[in-house]
Order: sequence, then structure tokens, then C-alpha cells
Amino acid sequence: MNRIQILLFATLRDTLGTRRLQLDLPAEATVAGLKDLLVATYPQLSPSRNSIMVAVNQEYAGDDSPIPSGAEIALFPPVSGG
Amino acid sequence: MNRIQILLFATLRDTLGTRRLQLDLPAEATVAGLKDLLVATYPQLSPSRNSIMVAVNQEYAGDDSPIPSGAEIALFPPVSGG
Amino acid sequence: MEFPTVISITEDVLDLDALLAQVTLDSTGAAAVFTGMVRKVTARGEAHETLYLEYEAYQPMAEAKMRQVADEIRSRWPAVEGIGIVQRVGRLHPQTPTVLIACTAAHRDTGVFEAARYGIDRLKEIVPVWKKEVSPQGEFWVEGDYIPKPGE
Amino acid sequence: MEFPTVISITEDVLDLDALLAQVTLDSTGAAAVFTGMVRKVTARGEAHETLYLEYEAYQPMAEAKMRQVADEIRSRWPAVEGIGIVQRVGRLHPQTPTVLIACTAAHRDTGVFEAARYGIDRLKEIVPVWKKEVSPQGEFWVEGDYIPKPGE
Repeated sequence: MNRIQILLFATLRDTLGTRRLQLDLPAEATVAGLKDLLVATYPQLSPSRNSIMVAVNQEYAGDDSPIPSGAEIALFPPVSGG
Repeated sequence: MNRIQILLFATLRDTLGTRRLQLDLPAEATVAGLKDLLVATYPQLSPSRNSIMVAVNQEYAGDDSPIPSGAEIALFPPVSGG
Repeated sequence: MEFPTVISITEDVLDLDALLAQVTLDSTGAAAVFTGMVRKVTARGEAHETLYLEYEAYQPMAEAKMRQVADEIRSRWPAVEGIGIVQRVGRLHPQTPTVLIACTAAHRDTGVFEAARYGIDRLKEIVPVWKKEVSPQGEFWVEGDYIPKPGE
Repeated sequence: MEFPTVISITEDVLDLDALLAQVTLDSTGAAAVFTGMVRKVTARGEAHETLYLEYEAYQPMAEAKMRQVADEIRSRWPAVEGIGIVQRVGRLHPQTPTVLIACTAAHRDTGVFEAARYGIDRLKEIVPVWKKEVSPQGEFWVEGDYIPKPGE
């Protein structure tokens, strides 16, 4: 297993009530697998599953993107800065 | 006769060495007549005659524009601000 | 000579004159700048009033993406000399500037206006910053509608 | 509500942040600003170096024409809220901002960039201001190439 740190921003931080999570992922996990585990663990994320953006090592990732060991993961809604 | 005050800017002020002129114009004078009189009086203006801009009462005037009694006249080269 | 790229995420009051000086070179004759401010009164869409906005950033990624926006500007408008991109975060009240995009060049017909426009458009697409709107009716996180591709 | 139009010809250092605040309303969410600076090194056309520029204005007419430029902007981009046009005069050294054009609106897709571009283009056509270029090789008055029509 691969224990990863997850940073949460904006709505997602408010929904889960924390800035950081730890999750244990299988060694060959992808972003899709991470999302599945998250929604299973935190059902309140289910409605926003499709709009959750995932950054792996500070780069936008797709559902197929692998999650390397020790990666910095961030979850957030579509950006709204400016 | 109509004694008018003329303001000079930029090149024209340098060429004539003064910021202001007085000229006596016929009562029904136009801008073209003013330019003729100017060039006759100050031959050093002859080369730039066609590029001299004339403002009458702070508005761009053409050769046919009349020069009302007591008008504020300004002479200057094409503008180059900004 | 290296062209300056100034990237910053700050809680401080934005200083447009200082940013402009940082992106002005001896060869610079023109700058186009975009500023966004907190609107108190919004008429477009669902009309509403704003008490304040609360901005937050995923800072290291946001800085990297702001740098990417600057790189994209340079590849599209090679005449651009200096680029400054500054995002203010924290609680920002109406009429307060929240973001600055400054692009300089030797002359104004070199794409500086288009570059600044592109800069703010891209910032709003890919830079991980979010704002929470606080109004007399309550508060909610604003969500954009752009989904970056992997690696974008 | 009256939209603010700030017109000024000044010998003082230009203050972009202050000008922006003057043209920001409760309904304002975006500003596009143009700034021109004195170039020390010019590569386009006849390459040359500039020690300083000496600006002068026919002040009352220049103010009237700056106001006319603002009116023309409003008639072309009715969404524009505030307009600021400031021309600095006197002796101005390289890297110094010489002119500011600021246009604000509720949103950035309302023509503010085009309005600021139009503002500087028109200022350089019809506002009676001139600059004398002082270089190591001597000095000469810069002349524009636009001839306004009568009454323009």
C-alpha cells in the first residue's frame, strides 16, 4: 500500500472539514481509483465526484493518470481566481 | 482690421523664437489668408506651411475656416503626445 | 538580456506602479495592464450584492501555473518584454483590485493588449485560486467552468 | 449614476493606483489600462538612444480633446464605466510613464481592452501635445503623421 497525503481546497475543504487527508492506496493506483476510494470513504463527495479536479505533483491529472509513490495530491473544484 | 493673438507650440515656437504673436488680419480673413500672411511675414515658415496645424478657439480649422474677431488662434505641428 | 517575469501571490495591497516599474526595460515604450476588482453590485446573470470575497490559492501550483501563463504569452507574442502576474488572496472588499496582469513591449502595436487579455483569461482557467462570495444572503464558493486537460 | 471621467495634464509623477481608484465604481469588476513610457533604446525605424523627452501641451485644447476622446470611447463601448486619461508633461527620462489611459467596466468582455487601445490611438491623433526628443546626437521635435479634419 501507498500512504498518500491529500490537500483539499475551497468547497472540498469545507465539505470534509479539513485541509488534509491521508489515504492508503494500492501501489498501482490511478486518479480514478483514488476518486472511487474517496467517494466510498466520504459519501458526501458523491454529488461533486465529476467536478473534482485532481492535481498530482502540482499538475492537472486525468482519470487514467498514475499516482506515484509519495506524490503530492490536491483535490479542488474548478478554479475561480482573478 | 482685426488684431489677433496667436499661440505657437513646439517647432513653430522654436522657429519663430516666441510663444505669442500679434497679427492684424482683414475682417473677413480665413485660415488660408492667415497662413499667407504668416509666411509672407516670416519666410522661415515657408517650408513647413503645409504641415502647420491651425486651431481656432481650440478647435481644428481647415483652410476655409473663418477667423472670428477676437478668436484664440494656435499654430502647431502634427501632434506627438502619448 | 533576460526579459523579467514577475509572479506573485500576496495578501498585501496591490501596487500597480511598482509592478509596472519591475517589468519596464530600457527598450520598453508601452504597457497594457488588466486589473480585476471586487464588484459590490453585479447585474449580469443572477443580480446580487457582495459584501466581500475570500480568496485562497494552492500556492506552489498557482505560482507554477502563473509562470506557465507567462510562458504561453511569450510563445504567442514574442515582442512582449516584461510580464507581471499578481494575485491577491485573503478577504477583499468591493472596489479592491484582486489581480494584476501587466505586459510590456517596445511599442503598443505588438500585441500587448491581446497578451494581457490572454493572461487574465488563462489565469481564470488554469491557476488554482478560488473565491468564496459572501453576500447578505449567505456565502458560497464560486466555481469556474473550465476543466484543464491533464498536464495543461 | 454618473460615470466618472478623469482628465488631467500634469507635471507630477503618474499614480496608476490612484487613477484606478478614481474610475472604480461599485459595479466595476475589470479595468484595462494603457501606459506609455520613455524608451531609452529604440530599435524600430532609425535605431537611436534617448536621453530624455520634453513634453509640452496646449493645455485647454488638450483637455478638451482628451474629453472628446472619452466621449468617443463611451459612444463606441457603452459598457465602459469609468475613463481616466492623464498626460504627463515636462522633462521625462527613460522608463518613466508618460501617459495613462484607464477604462473600467463590470466585466472584462465588454470592450475595455479595445477602449483603452482606442483611447491611446486617438490621443496620439488629436490631443495637442508634443515631445522633443533629446539624444546624444542632438534634439528634435517629434511630429505625428495624422492630420485632423476641421472640427475633429
